[in-house]
Amino acid sequence: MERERTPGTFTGNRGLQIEERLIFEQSEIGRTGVDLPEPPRVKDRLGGTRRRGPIGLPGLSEPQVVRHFTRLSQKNYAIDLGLYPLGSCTMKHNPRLNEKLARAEGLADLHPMQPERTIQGALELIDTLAHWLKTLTGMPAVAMSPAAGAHGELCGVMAIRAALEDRGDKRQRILVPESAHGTNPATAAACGYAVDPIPANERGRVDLAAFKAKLGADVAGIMITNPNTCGLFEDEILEISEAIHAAGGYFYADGANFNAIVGRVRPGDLGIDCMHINLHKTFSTPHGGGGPGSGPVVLSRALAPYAPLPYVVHAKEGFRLVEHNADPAATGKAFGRLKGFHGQMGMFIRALAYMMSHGADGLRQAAGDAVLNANYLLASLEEDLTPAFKGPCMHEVLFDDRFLKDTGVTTLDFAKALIDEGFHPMTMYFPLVVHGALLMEPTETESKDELDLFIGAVKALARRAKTGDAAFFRDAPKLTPRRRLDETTAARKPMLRWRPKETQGQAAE
Amino acid sequence: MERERTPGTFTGNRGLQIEERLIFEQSEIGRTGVDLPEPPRVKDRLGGTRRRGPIGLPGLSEPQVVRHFTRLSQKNYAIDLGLYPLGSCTMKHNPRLNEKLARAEGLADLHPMQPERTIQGALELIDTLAHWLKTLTGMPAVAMSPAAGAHGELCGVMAIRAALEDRGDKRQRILVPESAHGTNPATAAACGYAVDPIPANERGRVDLAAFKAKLGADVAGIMITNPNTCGLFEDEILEISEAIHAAGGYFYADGANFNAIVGRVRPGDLGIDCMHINLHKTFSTPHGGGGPGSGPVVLSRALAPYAPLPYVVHAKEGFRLVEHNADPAATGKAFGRLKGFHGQMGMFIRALAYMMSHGADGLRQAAGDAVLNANYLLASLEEDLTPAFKGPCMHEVLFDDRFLKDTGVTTLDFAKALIDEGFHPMTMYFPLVVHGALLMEPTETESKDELDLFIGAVKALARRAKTGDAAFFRDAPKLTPRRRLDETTAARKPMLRWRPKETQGQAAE
Amino acid sequence: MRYLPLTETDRRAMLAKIGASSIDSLYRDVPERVRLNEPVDLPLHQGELEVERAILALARKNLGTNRAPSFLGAGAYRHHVPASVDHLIQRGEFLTSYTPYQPEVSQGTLQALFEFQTQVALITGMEVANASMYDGATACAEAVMMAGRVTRRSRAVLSGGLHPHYHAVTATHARFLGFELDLMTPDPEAGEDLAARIDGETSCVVVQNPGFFGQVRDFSALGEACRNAGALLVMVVTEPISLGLVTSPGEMGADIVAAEGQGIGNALSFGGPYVGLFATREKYVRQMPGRLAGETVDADGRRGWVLTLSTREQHIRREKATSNICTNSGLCALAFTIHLALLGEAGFTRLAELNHAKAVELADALASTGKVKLVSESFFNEFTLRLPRSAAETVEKLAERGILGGVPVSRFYPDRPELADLLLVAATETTSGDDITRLCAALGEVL
Amino acid sequence: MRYLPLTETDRRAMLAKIGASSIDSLYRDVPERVRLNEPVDLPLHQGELEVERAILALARKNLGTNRAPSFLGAGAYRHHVPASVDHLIQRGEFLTSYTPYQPEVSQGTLQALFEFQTQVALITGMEVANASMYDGATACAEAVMMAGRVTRRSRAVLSGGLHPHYHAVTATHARFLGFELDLMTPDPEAGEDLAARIDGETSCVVVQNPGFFGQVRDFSALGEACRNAGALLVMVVTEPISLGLVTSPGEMGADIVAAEGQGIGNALSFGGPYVGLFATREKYVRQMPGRLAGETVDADGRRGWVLTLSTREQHIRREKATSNICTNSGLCALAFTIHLALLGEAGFTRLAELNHAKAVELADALASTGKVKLVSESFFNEFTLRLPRSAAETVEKLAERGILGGVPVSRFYPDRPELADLLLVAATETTSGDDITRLCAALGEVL
Ligand SMILES: Cc1ncc(COP(=O)(O)O)c(C=O)c1O
Ligand SMILES: Cc1ncc(COP(=O)(O)O)c(C=O)c1O
Repeated sequence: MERERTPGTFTGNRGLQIEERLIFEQSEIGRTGVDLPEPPRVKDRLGGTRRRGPIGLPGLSEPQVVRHFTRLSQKNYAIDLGLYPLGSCTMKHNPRLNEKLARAEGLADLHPMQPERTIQGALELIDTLAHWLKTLTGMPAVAMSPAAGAHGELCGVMAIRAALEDRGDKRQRILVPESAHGTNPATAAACGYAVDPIPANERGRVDLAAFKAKLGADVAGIMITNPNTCGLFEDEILEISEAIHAAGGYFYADGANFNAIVGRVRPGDLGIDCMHINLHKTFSTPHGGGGPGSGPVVLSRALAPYAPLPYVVHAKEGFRLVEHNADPAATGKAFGRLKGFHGQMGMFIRALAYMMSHGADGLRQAAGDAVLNANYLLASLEEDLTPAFKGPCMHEVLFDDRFLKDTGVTTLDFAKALIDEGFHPMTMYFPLVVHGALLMEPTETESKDELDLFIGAVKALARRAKTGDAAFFRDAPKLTPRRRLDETTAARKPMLRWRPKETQGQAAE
Repeated sequence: MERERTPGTFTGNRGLQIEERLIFEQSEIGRTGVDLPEPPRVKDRLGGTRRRGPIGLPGLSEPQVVRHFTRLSQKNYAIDLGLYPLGSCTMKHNPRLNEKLARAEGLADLHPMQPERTIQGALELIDTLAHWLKTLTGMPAVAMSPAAGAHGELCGVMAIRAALEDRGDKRQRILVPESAHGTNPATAAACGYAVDPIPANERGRVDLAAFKAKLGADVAGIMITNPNTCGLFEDEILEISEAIHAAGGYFYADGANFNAIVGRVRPGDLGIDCMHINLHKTFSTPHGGGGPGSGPVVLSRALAPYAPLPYVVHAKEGFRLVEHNADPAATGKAFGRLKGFHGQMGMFIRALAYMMSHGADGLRQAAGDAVLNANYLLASLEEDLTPAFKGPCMHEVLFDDRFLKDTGVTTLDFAKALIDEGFHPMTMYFPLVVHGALLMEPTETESKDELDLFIGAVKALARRAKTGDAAFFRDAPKLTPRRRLDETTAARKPMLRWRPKETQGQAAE
Repeated sequence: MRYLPLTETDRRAMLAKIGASSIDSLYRDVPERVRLNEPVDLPLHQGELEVERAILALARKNLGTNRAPSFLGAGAYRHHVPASVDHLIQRGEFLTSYTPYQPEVSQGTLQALFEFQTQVALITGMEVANASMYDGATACAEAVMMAGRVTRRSRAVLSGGLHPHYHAVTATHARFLGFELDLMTPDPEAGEDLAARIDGETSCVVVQNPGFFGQVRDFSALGEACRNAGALLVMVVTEPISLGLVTSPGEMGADIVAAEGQGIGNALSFGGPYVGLFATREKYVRQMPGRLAGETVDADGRRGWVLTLSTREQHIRREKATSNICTNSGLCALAFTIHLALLGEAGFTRLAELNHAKAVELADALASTGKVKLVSESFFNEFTLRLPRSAAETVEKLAERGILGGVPVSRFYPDRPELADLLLVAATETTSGDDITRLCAALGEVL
Repeated sequence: MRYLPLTETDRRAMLAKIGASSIDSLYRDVPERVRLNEPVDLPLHQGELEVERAILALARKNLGTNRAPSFLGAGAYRHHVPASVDHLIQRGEFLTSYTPYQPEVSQGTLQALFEFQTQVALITGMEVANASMYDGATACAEAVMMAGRVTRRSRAVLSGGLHPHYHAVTATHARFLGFELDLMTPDPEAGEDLAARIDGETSCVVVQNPGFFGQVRDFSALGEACRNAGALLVMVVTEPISLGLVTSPGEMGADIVAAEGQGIGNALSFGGPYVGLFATREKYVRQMPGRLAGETVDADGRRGWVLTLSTREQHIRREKATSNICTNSGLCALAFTIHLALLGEAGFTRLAELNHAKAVELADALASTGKVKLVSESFFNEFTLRLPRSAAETVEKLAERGILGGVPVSRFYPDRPELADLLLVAATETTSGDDITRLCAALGEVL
């Protein structure tokens, strides 16, 4: 399986694996990939700000651009290519129906500032999606504008702080379990709170005693992910919500893992005050190589008045969009605005199409299948790998690196070897509460066949690791467009943009 | 560059190169990739023909189907990936604008048998495209219905025969140059004609003397490709058309290579009587892995009355579609019908969008650039390869295999080595008039950069061949999803479909 | 020009390498007097926005079936095609590749074709199928020509239930290739006796099921009669969805099946491009027209696919080829394959049930208006109505009301007054209850 | 359910392997009393056709800018996006991949991001740019917070020419993070004196160019003033096309640029998803929010790309991160990159010229109606008009006539009667002469 250091061809290509330079390296002056009419000659009204020098953008024709990005695309792994078991990221099938609908005339071509009479369908769509989200979570209100999960966290924690301040309560601390996603502490800090970590117990859940010990009059709230990032349901959740409320704080739920319980448990029944929902996880809007997402936040009766602007209300004349606290239809208490315009409409369309396609029955089945798939991985791999905690797990299963003890193979090495087998690795080294974590989330859209193939590959690699063939793992991957990349140099001497040859020397300094 | 015989992984995958079984091998009973409402219960009216047994179609979910075809797609080479210099096939850039427009509401959702008042835009579009084709060819009429080039050939030769029969002339022979594409003789035969081959002269053109010697009262016509399949303009074309007309025959032009001369030479000025135009070559409608195409046929005044049904005419009430010889607006002489409905509308839309985008100026430039690119290949490769004929060539350049003499490397081996370099091979062993032909058509949508890379690779391979490394070539390609396939066994024991395991044994017999 | 990568600098450098002074000079083999020195008289190049506007303006002059209740069929059917089908066929690797002549870098297309051939064989109940023809009508003509080659006989009997375009295309080939046709008259009541027309010169009998006028029949006895007489039974299907519910041609004893595949995976698109399905018995495979993908192994022993049996084809066999076809309907076949893969056994059969149920509902609703008479005793998703007046005029009046009410038979047979009041009406899974109500109401007004 | 591959047989086999009796039993850690045993009260699953119909029915209740002359801007602009952009971003390899954490199998996304960062740096005239923010407004807030970190000062001055949503979002963060804002009043005439507001506590001055009310200004002197006072100049751009014609923020001395990228490559989509552009000086890079792609080499020494400097980010640095952002606007950034790659230097500058020329044409046409007064002395493709009456009511009346006539400033400032008769009007390359004529005629009627 050794691959030569050099590709061995004249071009550097390897059959269908084609090398591709930067667009800047393919430029010819004056060439363009668009045809635009000659602009009419007018006296400019630019107030003397007309740009003088060239910008430096490259000139390519359309065929070159299409080929460039087609070639680049083939250097990516994707859900459309195979299992993508990134724990916590919920890489599930992205239906093309949703893409089609998001591009429909009357939706994609709507300007955000049109008069309300011309956007009744859009407002109804947002309202319908809100209804689904509220019903599925059992919560009375939802803020639709946040642009992603982390943005939703800001929304929720700001609502908490606004509610506290409204009653004159200046609490300072937010409790965050050690297993939390990085956005949780970062959000709390961004809202002006001190972050106070809570340890996990030996069962992978919030340590109830430690948590209770931290409670006090300056605790604004707790941020809990449930199911948590160990893939486990916080079985003492009701005690937690009771205790935080008793202490006068609020309960923020990180809903990144809502996909495990949708249609089966309503977070509202758990006593939460707010929860963001990553539409790009649970409701399958595509991740697109990093975004965009959408992070609506459901809110309890206590927090609902503080929901940020804008929001949709029902009025006599139809749907209305409330954009100001002074609007007669407003609560008047909105904590402010989080984003330009009204939210990620393109994602709303996709999420609603996804929900309507599944229906109440399908969503429940999807959650069940996601949990089944994860438990199947757990059961199939527990002999060869080391599960971090006892099952059953929820939609994802966590292993630690004890099975690699003394092999010289790290979690990273192991994951890289999986790439050569045609799989995307699982999430690694997260959550931080176990050593060398491997967090696998298969999702409900994987077939048993695909899981079985994955299981076979993981077992084979685990056995190989145990035979002591550490060099094999350290060298992996070998069959990819690029092998392991030098991240240290990248960070030490950052090259964050292309520069023309002459000046490249300086730039690298 | 040696690659192991076996892929060396547990799964058989190699990083992003993922193996994929047949859909039939991924089936589970009852599974489906669609959700359809429960059909209302009705008493059937099937006249007792209701199907009894199962059909045997496989059951897959939507995610599996999307992944299946995405994986399969990555095993293909394509214009979107790189240079595809298949001579005679004109693999040029396929603009996505054209794809979008072909799917527009009001076009894609038109039924062919709607009342004329509801399809005025469609008829106008066909009429506009016809106008462009007539203007570019300098011909008075065009038959729009043929589905591809070969179908257009049928159309043209049938028109010739209909015209001859109309004057009571029962000619028997069609002259076809030896360099002709296989469809030419096949078409002549399919129209009931004997095919009489004409040799090429040492300049790669029709041997004028030999041609004249074959002329006679039983010659119905001649089929000539111009520029011809050696990539050369038939410089004695005017003599040929005069001579065939003088002998009472018709001149069929194969327009597969019209892209070399569009906007620069009007075939009508060359004295032709009919010519098919492969919209999927000259006008860039995508080949789609084998089709669909579209092959309108321009016709001279002599042949126009025999054009097949249906056709569009202008009438007082707007555009009309003539579907019968008995229609008052008909010529009454149409030789019949060639196809269901009215032609390849989806291709018409694309071709018209392509033409309008280029305009008269762009089409002329495109032809010029295609010829320039081919001559650049000729000039750059003539030292290392053996050009079959002296240049300048037109849009494609022909080499023979003299440069491989005594190397043990064949044209086929050479082409397969190019695959490993990331290029699609040129057309091989066609035309038949030179030994071991390599016919390269770069098209106008290739950049100089891409050509230079190709030239470098071809030169490097040519030199390697001359060093006597025949085994290297015989083993190529090595870097592709599959290596050379056993075509002999495939033909000897044809397995043309999947069969369930149990019966597979028998099937292979 | 956005599609042209060469710049003037490139052109100059390349001309220098070639040793030519200009691009024009490369055309020196073209006789001077036919060389154009100026662009032809057509508009100059335009940007995307301008082209898009012009073509969408044409589109808006049409009334598409997305915007009107539509009951049109007659060989082309409006079905819902899942979004993933169109997504997948637009992938550049499928869309912008050529015929898979180089199998090492065409395994995607080849495997898909192998799957297509298998699916076609399965739904038609035949042993083998090819990689597609242009459309159903040309497939039908090819089937008749193939029957001639197989039987070495030259007269084909064409049923009066065969789609008139299929009739016409076959007749065109018959005229030029010189074989005989026994053309039955249009047969709305499906009363013709085909077996009686078979004799020792009959190469084949061509029937359509469901017939052009809608009726569904069991052709097993006819197949038997053909076999006894040494003739072939050619069966045509214009609505492939019917194969999910109706006994397959193979089970009825067909020797060749020629079908229109549009109904699976492909848009109406005003009549094309569509995809011809062509299936037959294994023993006739070397007489088949068109391309074939076949299974084999590569140099490493791994399973793969190639185009095979090409000695039947024009590029090898030239004037002796079984057909002159070259470019076929590859991408439409791919759309067919993807759609049918999504449907699967369960979805395909349910879709067929649904189409039939809708048609029954429609037929009942129409009958209950009391204004029309149902001519087709049996049917799948389309049937013939007898109206109290001209069907063509009725359809015009419905169109004025924004309804695409069916196809008048006279559109195909303008010279047969006895058919002038017949209307073909189809329903599919896309037909809503509201559509049916609107049609019945409008018919009430215009009849 | 079409998206679920598991069959009942699969489920049984898997449960057996797990040793569980049912899927429900896997939820045993959920307290019994909160487990739902029935589907919630929402509709059951539906097929594609049904879902498509329902959502298209909603779409048809809107009047989109494709069907009406539109002069709307105010931070979101309708431009023609070439078809290949949408084709390419829909490729599954881009669409269905995650953040490129595994660089060996994410080189496609990473290289595209590196190209995006370079393009953003070039058009803004800055040294470096990140891999995108949610939108322009959040980028603006992040810029102000970053200026606070860089200068260790806590008061930001916000121009009255800044988009009110950007104002508002920044104010939200200021409230919770606890920094001070000096908010200037809305400034249609661009008369404010910002330099006068700078003092030793000023972290940054935030200006927008072209301003919210349209005017284009040279902020070089302000940049100088900031530099002298140890404050940063933050420049906001809401119409990226303007950068093809107007002197870049970098040349005017900006330290941070926060921009809305929607105008390049992205549809209006009722306000989202859009893409925030964020650029700054190299020396501040470790204070930047958001992801960064950087160049490096692989184990074979071949050039490649990785995400880098992640020690700034929440997943490494947690509560000490420069921002809490995780998911950003990757695919919108890709669309931006593809569109701008197509435009290139020549296309981008010409497109900007064209937008400006259309706006000049529109301004002249409107002025010549004699009914409105042009407030913006200078502008790029959008300007402010003073109407003789309420702009909001005027816009309603235009909408009744099928014209989307602009954005009334009162929509943003309902509490400022002095702005009630101001209307923002934009033109782009999609504005036709006919659109302009229709607007002028309609204004003639309603004013
Ligand atoms: C548990 C958890 N919380 C929060 C987030 C942040 O969500 P987003 O990326 O949508 O901002 C993630 C995303 O990875 C997550 O997994
Ligand atoms: C010279 C020539 N003639 C005819 C044809 C046949 O055209 P089509 O494939 O469109 O039927 C071709 C196609 O390859 C060709 O190259």
